[in-house]
Amino acid sequence: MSGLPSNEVVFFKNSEAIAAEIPDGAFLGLPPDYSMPAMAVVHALIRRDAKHLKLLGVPVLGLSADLLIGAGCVAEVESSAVSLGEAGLAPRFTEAVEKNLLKIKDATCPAIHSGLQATEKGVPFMPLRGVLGSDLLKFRNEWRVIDNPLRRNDPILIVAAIQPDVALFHARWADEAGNVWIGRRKELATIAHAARRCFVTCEEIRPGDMLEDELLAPGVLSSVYVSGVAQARRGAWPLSVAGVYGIDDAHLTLYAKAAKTGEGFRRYLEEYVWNRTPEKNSSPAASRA
Amino acid sequence: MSGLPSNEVVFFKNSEAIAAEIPDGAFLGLPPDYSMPAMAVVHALIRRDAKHLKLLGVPVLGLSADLLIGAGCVAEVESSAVSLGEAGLAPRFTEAVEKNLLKIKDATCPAIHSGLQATEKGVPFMPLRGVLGSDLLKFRNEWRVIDNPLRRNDPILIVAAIQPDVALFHARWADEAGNVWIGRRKELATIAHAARRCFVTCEEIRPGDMLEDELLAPGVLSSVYVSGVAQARRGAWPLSVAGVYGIDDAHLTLYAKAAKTGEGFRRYLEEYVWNRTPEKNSSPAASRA
Amino acid sequence: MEPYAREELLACCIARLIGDARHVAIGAASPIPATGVFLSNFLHQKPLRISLLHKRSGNPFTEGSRELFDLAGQGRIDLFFLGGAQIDGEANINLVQAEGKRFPGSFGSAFMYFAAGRTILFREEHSKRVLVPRVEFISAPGWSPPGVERRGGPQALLTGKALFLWQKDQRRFRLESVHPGNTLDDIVKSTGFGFDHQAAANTTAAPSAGELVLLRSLVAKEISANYPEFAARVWL
Amino acid sequence: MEPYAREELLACCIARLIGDARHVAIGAASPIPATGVFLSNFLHQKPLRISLLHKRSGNPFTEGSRELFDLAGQGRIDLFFLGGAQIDGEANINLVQAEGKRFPGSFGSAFMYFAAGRTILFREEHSKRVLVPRVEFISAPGWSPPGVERRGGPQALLTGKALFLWQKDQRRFRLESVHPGNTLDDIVKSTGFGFDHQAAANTTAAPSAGELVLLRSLVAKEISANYPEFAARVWL
Repeated sequence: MSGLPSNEVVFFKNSEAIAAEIPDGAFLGLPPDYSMPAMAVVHALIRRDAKHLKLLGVPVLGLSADLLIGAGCVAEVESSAVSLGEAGLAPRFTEAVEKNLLKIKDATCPAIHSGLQATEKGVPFMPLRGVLGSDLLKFRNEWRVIDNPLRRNDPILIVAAIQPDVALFHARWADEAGNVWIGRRKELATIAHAARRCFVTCEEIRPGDMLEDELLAPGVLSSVYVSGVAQARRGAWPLSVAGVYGIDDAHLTLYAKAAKTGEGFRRYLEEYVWNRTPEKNSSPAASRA
Repeated sequence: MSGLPSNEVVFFKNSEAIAAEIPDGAFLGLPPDYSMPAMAVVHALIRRDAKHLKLLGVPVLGLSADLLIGAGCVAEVESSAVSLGEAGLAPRFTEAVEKNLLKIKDATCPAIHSGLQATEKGVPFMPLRGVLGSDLLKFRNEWRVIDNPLRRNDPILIVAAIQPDVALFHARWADEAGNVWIGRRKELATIAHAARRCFVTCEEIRPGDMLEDELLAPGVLSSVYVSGVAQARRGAWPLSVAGVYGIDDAHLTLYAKAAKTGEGFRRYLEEYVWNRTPEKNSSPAASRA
Repeated sequence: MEPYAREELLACCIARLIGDARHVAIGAASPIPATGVFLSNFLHQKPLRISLLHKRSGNPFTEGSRELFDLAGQGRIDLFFLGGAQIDGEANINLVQAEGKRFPGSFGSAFMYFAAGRTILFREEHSKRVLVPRVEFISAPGWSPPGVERRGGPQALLTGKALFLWQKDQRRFRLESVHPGNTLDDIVKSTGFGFDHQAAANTTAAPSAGELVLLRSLVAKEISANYPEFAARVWL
Repeated sequence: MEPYAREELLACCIARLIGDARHVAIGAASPIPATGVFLSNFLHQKPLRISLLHKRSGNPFTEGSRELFDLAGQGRIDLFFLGGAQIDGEANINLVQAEGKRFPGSFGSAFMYFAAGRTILFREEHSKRVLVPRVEFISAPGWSPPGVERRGGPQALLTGKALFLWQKDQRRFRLESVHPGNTLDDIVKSTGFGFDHQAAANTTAAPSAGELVLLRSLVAKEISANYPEFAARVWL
């Protein structure tokens, strides 16, 4: 891995400042809707009119991707799926793919995990069982089927290492030392380990160093992987932060309906993204932790 | 992976009952001295005169292995190192190897982690950078150097998956649901994921289900991987349980001195293993958490 | 006989397919499979381990979203569920694109269909649009040639109209039963692939009174915590 | 000049070798390297990140013992320390066996020597028994042929008598300085491999008054928390 920046954590003022750190064209690793996307930064990226982003879903994407795609920020998506879960298809993603406005690299969940774990370990590839006979293979030149070197006549898939330019997510806590508490959402650690830079928003910045606390430490992503942090209260809204607030199902349903048309999506952006600061943006959500 | 037993956790009465579950000849995955070996079970294995064990150090071994080797319980050791850390060489291990009484498969730490992670993912091997040119390769027929399938003229090591029969370690807490809190000692999870069966001693059995607690869950090994649990207060003594009691440095020094000779080792066993129950065994240790 | 919802019938079908599985995992957005699995759990003496990927509280996973796949790779998942925008007579599934329409994507299917002990295919819509002669895109193949390592594969295909069982050696579905209100002829006409069947089709057994009581009490409670919209639609 | 302990001199040598490293990791049982690294940290304006594998309280690792190796694989470890039961003139190290004696084993050396940005070799004993023409067992090689991916390698070899710098292109050590109380002739006689040197050897600079103050206050405090026996021996 080359060009890793200094491992000192920068504390940013807000989500806008983090969005400004993510350049156009960045390969951006994002968690699924159930694993704390940094929605406030997603909104800020739309407000700063980010362009040509390449999104990596770890391993799937939802609202965060649909918003960025609908707002014209995205050139390419690599993911195992893009959907709004119980709220149905991701309408802006679906339309963009059907109209050929978006390059999509279809993957399957464990291939993305393994590709990131390869970068995490500094190896160029990882083997993966299954997948043989799937048409996914036809579109992935960076994958290979080889003969298992330890047992002949045993074809096995080799997936290439994946290195995002930027990992971006939300968390419950960061601390003054720059550590981030991700709890049981360990895919966030995998993205951070593999990415060149990692930006995090959090509900709250705690005093002290969580690594000193044996009860918190197991859920901590060490500051060694963290490039920058900003506080964003309710920064995952309308998605959830386990133990703090639940998913805003009603809002997701509202979005799914609004975004069915380009016009409805533009009205949604107007109301929930353009005319609101991150702080205001999160205020209407009902808490249901 | 075949022959995985039922995923219901059995609660055993004590460390002796767990030692009885570990058959002679078992391939036994053990953590290093700094990561909570189940010392009470190690003592019980010696008392039950276990034979022909194959120890796997994840990734190194210390006091637990030296005791088992000195007591004649061990046929083979696969590890990246066996030592007592600041207290010096592991005397029973050293003598057994020098006298050719023990088969040793020398490894290097990340090769063991990767081998276990291969089993964790259900793949037959993992690639690993480095190692090329090390004499370790000469003695490992189950490793191969291949050409990186994604970039020619790039030799890379392939290490074979490792599957222990039994994972054995100590932990601070288990709960009534059979979950185990391992805190930041994630190598314990890796051994448990890869092993056919997993036995755990713990300081305390908590009511309820730690998976329901978002603050504890990140350090929890789910009961799906746990075959059996027994309470053993101070069950890691003379080693440490972070946040509960510290390492008993004085005892380690005492051991290192005593075990320099076979006679001294026998006297040590007499005093600290044979004539004590697990409960009594841990009582003399001074706490220094 | 008491009236029942279509979802309740389908959940009962699933509960009856679970057999001796010890550990069932349920992926994204699968309220009917989840309902069937919880019903099975309340019906049987030996408790099932149920790992609901998106369980909102007390989620069983502590290693993040990769743990489900690692568990399956270890051979610890006996039963899994998959759907499909299209499913064909060789049990191939397509979650990507069909007739110019884009669907969410393959999720973990390309791995889980191999690694789980067995997989129940579930799709409510039973039409020639969904059950096709040949899927347009194979997200995950229904079978693999000799020499390809594969632990599991399809057990059954459950739709809103019928239940098919997979015949591994013949690589072909066999119609097991037709849900009440449908006929064999309906099934033949609305299925795009050929399948084996008896001369006269069995009718899928309706939910028993006991099954309905459990569905509407214990099961509904579990489901509403994780699939609130579904639970509200079926049981409110 | 104030008297100082041999360990203090060696720690000062290490502190001076750290240069622009941003992240130093220290493995098992390495109190002198740890002392040097903490000293460097207190001396320089830009704080070093110091990852002490066995830090007893506030350990920086939350992913268990594999995290150090993953960090190195990612290129996030600029500097690491290794020792050797034997070290030879090509910077190969042997941690396994020598002259019929068994040593603990290779630890992570076979990986870390490649993956860390650079490695300082440290061994207090300076004798022909330790510094040999050719190690009996290569735990980790000092250099790799072209085509073998390797991020880093040896920077220096520090012993109780002298400091050597590694010359990558020549694959050979060069004597940098001889510790006070030793002569070039001593070094030649007690080194089993050939090395380059100037006609007259430099003497290793003794610890400065400032270095000693820091060592005996701030550094001693850090070290005693993790290497209590060492700290007691040197500073009590």
